[in-house]
Amino acid sequence: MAVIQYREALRQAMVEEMERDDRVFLMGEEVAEYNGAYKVSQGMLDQFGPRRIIDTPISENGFCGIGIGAAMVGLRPIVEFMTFSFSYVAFDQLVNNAANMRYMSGGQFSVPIVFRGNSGVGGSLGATHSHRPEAFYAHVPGLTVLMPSTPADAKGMLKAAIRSDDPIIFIEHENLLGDKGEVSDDRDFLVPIGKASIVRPGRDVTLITYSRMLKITLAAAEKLAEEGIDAEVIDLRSIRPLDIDTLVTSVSKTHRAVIIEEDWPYCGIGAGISDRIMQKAFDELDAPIRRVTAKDVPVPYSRVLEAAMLPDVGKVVAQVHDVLYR
Amino acid sequence: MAVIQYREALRQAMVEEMERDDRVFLMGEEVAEYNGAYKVSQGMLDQFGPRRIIDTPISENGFCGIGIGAAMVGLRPIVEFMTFSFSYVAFDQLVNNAANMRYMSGGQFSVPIVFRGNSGVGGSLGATHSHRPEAFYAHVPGLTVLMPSTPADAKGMLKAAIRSDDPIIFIEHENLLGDKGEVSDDRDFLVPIGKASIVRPGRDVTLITYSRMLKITLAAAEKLAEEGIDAEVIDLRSIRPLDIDTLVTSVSKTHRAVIIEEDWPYCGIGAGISDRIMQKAFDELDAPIRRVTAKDVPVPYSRVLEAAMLPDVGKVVAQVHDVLYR
Amino acid sequence: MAQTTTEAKPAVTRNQSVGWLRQMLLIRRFEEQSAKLYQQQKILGFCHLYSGQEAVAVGSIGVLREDDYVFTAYRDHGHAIARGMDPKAGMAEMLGKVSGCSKGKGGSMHFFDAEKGFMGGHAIVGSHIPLAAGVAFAIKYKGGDQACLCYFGDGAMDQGALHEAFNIASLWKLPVIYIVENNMMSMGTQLHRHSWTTDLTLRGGPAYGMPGILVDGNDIEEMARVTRDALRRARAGEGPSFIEAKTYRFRGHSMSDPMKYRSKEEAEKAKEGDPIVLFESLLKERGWIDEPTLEEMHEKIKAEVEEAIQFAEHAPEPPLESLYQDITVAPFIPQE
Amino acid sequence: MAQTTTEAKPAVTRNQSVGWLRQMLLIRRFEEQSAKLYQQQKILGFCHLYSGQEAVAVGSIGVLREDDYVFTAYRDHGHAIARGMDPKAGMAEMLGKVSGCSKGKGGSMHFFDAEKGFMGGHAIVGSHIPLAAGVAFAIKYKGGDQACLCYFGDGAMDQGALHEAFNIASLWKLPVIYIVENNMMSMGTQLHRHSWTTDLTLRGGPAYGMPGILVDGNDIEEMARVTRDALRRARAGEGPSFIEAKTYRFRGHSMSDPMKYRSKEEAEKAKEGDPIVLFESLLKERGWIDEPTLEEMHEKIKAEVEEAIQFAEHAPEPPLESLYQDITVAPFIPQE
Ligand SMILES: Cc1ncc(C[n+]2csc(CCOP(=O)(O)OP(=O)(O)O)c2C)c(N)n1
Ligand SMILES: Cc1ncc(C[n+]2csc(CCOP(=O)(O)OP(=O)(O)O)c2C)c(N)n1
Ligand SMILES: [Mg+2]
Ligand SMILES: [Mg+2]
Repeated sequence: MAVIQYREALRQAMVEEMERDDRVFLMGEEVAEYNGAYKVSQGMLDQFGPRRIIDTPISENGFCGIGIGAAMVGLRPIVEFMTFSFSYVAFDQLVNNAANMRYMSGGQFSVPIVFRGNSGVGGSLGATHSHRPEAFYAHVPGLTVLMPSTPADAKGMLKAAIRSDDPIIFIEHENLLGDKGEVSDDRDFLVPIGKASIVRPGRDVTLITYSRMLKITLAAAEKLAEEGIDAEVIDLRSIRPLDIDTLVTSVSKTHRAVIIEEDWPYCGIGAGISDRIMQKAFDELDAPIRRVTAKDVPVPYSRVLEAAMLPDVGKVVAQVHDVLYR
Repeated sequence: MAVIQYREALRQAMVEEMERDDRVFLMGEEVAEYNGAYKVSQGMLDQFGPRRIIDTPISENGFCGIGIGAAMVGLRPIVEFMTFSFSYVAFDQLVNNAANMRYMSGGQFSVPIVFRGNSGVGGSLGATHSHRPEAFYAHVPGLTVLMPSTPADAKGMLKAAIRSDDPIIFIEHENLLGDKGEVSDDRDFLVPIGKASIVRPGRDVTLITYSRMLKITLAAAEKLAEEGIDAEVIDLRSIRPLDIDTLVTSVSKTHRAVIIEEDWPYCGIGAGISDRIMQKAFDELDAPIRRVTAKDVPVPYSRVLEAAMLPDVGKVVAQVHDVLYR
Repeated sequence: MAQTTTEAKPAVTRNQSVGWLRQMLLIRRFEEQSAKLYQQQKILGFCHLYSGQEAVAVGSIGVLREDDYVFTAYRDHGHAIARGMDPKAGMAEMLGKVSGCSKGKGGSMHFFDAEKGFMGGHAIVGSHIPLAAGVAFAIKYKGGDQACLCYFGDGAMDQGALHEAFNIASLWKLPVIYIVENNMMSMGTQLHRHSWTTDLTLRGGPAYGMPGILVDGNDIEEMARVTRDALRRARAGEGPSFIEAKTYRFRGHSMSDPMKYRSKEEAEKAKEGDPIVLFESLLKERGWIDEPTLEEMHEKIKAEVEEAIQFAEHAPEPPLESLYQDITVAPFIPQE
Repeated sequence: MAQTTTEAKPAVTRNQSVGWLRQMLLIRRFEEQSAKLYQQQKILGFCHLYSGQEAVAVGSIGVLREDDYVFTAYRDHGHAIARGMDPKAGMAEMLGKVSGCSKGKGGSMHFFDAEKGFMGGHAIVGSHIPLAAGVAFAIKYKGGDQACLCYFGDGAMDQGALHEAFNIASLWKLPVIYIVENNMMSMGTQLHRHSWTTDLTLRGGPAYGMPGILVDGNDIEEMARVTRDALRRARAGEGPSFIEAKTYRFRGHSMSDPMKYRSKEEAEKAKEGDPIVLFESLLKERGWIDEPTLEEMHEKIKAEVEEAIQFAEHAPEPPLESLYQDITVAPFIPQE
């Protein structure tokens, strides 16, 4: 165990898997000589050389397709998006080719690939550079969507993703890269895909969240504790597949839930989760499942507007009060 | 009033608006000399000439951007996707440029454009050609998403869309194009954006649907009537903005709802709607809101598999029974 | 500027030639019968026939090694058969049967045959062009000397994906051979209405630092010759090549295209360039085949396609549980 | 092959020249002060400075008419100022204030000025290239004789959007002028590592049936001359042009780039090509400006930028209700 940054955890995951398996390589804009736009691949070119750490032109559609093609014949590419906002110019490759290849070929070709990079409202980056793409990709059968919120999960989940035989959308968060935490040194430390984590057990209300919003949610739980409200906090980690069992178990105990996310409200992840809980545990609910989301507006540049757009502790507490009818 | 096809209703809407306003033009693959891949623009080249009915290369990203640019300086383009599945290669233009231009420019530029074309599971077209993109576009503030299910709405909604000053995603359905119905001849016949239609009033349960699934839903309502169950059928028509008031009013009467859609289940439209009803009318619900969706799998070619994947009358009836606890 | 093809014909053995003729005939017959099955609504969805373009696929795939790879677009029956796919598997696929080459999940536009290195028909225009560069990347990464052939239509020249892939393929010297089958039509749009120039080598060759080779796609031996040159380049690590094969599709864009945009005269004239007729004459001229052998060949092919149809008709539908199979390698958990 | 630029210098009046120098100096100063404000965390997000490239924007925008249009990418301050944007509005935008040119919603990467035909800075690489063709389309549709100028970096050559737009612009003969500002770097990637060739006119000119004009982007009069030629073409209905302007960015890609990939020597050497120094010398040589006038100009510009900063610092934050404003023209109904 060592205390390392989220960024370093990602790097370790890639390095360890690349040491283990020559079929794994990293490709993307500025990943090699620049050591990564966000320094996630720091030093990897030095260690593995230009055969396996590959700078690409700004051709997301092109190099995602190249990654998929390479995966079809047995390589295991890691494709970095400088940020996931840029995946929209490669949307066709992800949603059509990565997701469908195995099905359309009747199981003859699989696509063991990891698309990774940060996303989210990173701080005054404006409407085109602040996308939260999780709902888009989670909508699509064939894709697996993972979003770690801690350094330990960043490492264990990325290692699991690289070892997976399926296309994985692995979404980091710009504002988590510098976070520190304890991370296992075990080279076989894997966090299983599809398992949520109960970060804080509690009795009164279930708070469901993922990625950066875990921090706000935990802060809200502290605040609520001061009021004597005992919140259970669940970090989804895996967005698709969703660990519905863990959610249903929790809600069956607390009978109340609030979902906290950085994404837009309509037709997003939170709605998807809320619906699935309702399907399985309607009778357990003593109140509607409330949500704290980003406002339904494009992401503004201004820091005051951006802050107003995002969830915060106050908004979480208010919704918890609401489901507790306080 | 005349009885015409859905296809012809679309054509009339475009023709009338083009006669009214020289700034309106139609652009897309095969819209001109071929008279439309699905014959929606039949005869329009003859009437308006090549200045206004424009065949494009297979460059969706390119010509969508061209449409948006033209709209920024006052034209009012109608851009046809041969099918909306092909919009994914132009995803960036729709989600970044069309949706955000007005916001990012602080209101200086608006984008009065209609992106239209059919979508959906058209019949053994396979995974890449059967997309139902509504959840993706409805997720994005700045876009308006319309999906008519009848010839009358096809005409009235498309005319309203063309007259709108905002970017509109206007999604037709391949399997509705040949449907016939009464359609107004009034050149100012407009169906307002954002209003659902109560297609069949009823007391016992609210069935919420849109586009092609209206037919299956109505057939299910007939079947249920035979059993003495009086279903209210609501055709959303407008996916974004959602006519939440009409939904809440209905659910407050029936206390039960089933949502029927052709899209995938997770994080899609149905989940989005279900969540919004829960937010507004949880206490009115006597049962969980059930959903009938396409199965969570890529769309297969085989007709038997495709049929098994899609909603049908039996599946709707079963869910209604469930919410009525029968 | 395009390199013109002035060299003497390459030596193609008699055996190989007769085999190629056989393949072209098989493809033609397969397509004709597919058209009938489509009219009977046994084949569904979109179905694009290859009739008229056979020499492109057969002549180029004909010079590949077994361990090379082939990608193409949705007009894929010809390439699959040229690569050795069993017509039974192809026909069963179109009838949506579980015995089909993609278990009934792909259909006409999505033939796959992993064993033969046939990497699929792909239905989003341009979308497979980066995939082919990806396979070529993997070849190089693994240190192999295979090549990857990738076919597409003139319409695909207008998709950005192609240009992104071309720049990277050239920059990284990938062993990929891009063959545009220029049938002068993108669905109903004539070449001069969708491309600023009718000389596609200007757009795809030197503009990407690749040889831009113009070839008569109806001349199967020329197809073989230019592909061999490109293969040599690829295997020697000299990078990608771009081949423009001029050809003509005899039928509509897909089965639902009435071809109103084409005059009878144009269609008649095109038949004069029928690659099968041309090659038959050539082989007869050379004394490599005679009329009785040819007739026997036609009969055998008829029987082979008929057998494929019978096989397909009697093959079972995919079982309903297969709906949820082959989505992911890991156990698939539906989010329902 | 690139056309080389051998003609005699065009006549530029003394007044115009002095105005251009003033604009270049204003941009340089604006950028330098922006860097400081960024370090003070008053400017946030991504901020890309134009220092070193000023002659490209000023020389080409300098020959436009008022009713022409201009698009550029995220490195947009220079183009906006060259097009006449008030530095106050630009600075206020970067400070996120409601008085900014985009009401504080766009930031550094998204300057807009509708009145000046400044169609925006655009932050997704390549994404604005079709938009510019769209404006050119509208010009033609309406029967006007304006032109649309569109700037982008060498890295944008690798985005498919560019190629789709180029083919259509050429096919439809749209009055658009594409100017690639080749600063030899796509973020930290040198040109030869992201483009198969370092001669971009091979990729963007004749390959699309456009003149491919290579020009020294640090020579403002040359920039003006080649842009004038392209404008003439555009206004005469002869279609688009492609100009490769070779230049150099003095600073990092964005404010967060430490430029480790660059040697001190390289940077020093580049300063020799500083377009402002070059133009100052030229004007002095011609006797069009003298040292005292120049000093006065520098002082005035300092004051102007200082005034812009003061204005921006004191301008109000956007009101919270503006979060929901300017999303749609129709009343916006949040789906919450
Ligand atoms: C991105 C995309 N846009 C549109 C289509 C519809 N479409 C299928 S084939 C085709 C024409 C393609 O012509 P070409 O590339 O010349 O190939 P050919 O059919 O002549 O073999 C079109 C427009 C598609 N499949 N994908
Ligand atoms: C589609 C997309 N991919 C990646 C980025 C991140 N990015 C912003 S600028 C840039 C480099 C662009 O270089 P160039 O086009 O040469 O312009 P310059 O910065 O030199 O002016 C990159 C990779 C982006 N904004 N959009
Ligand atoms: Mg063609
Ligand atoms: Mg550059």
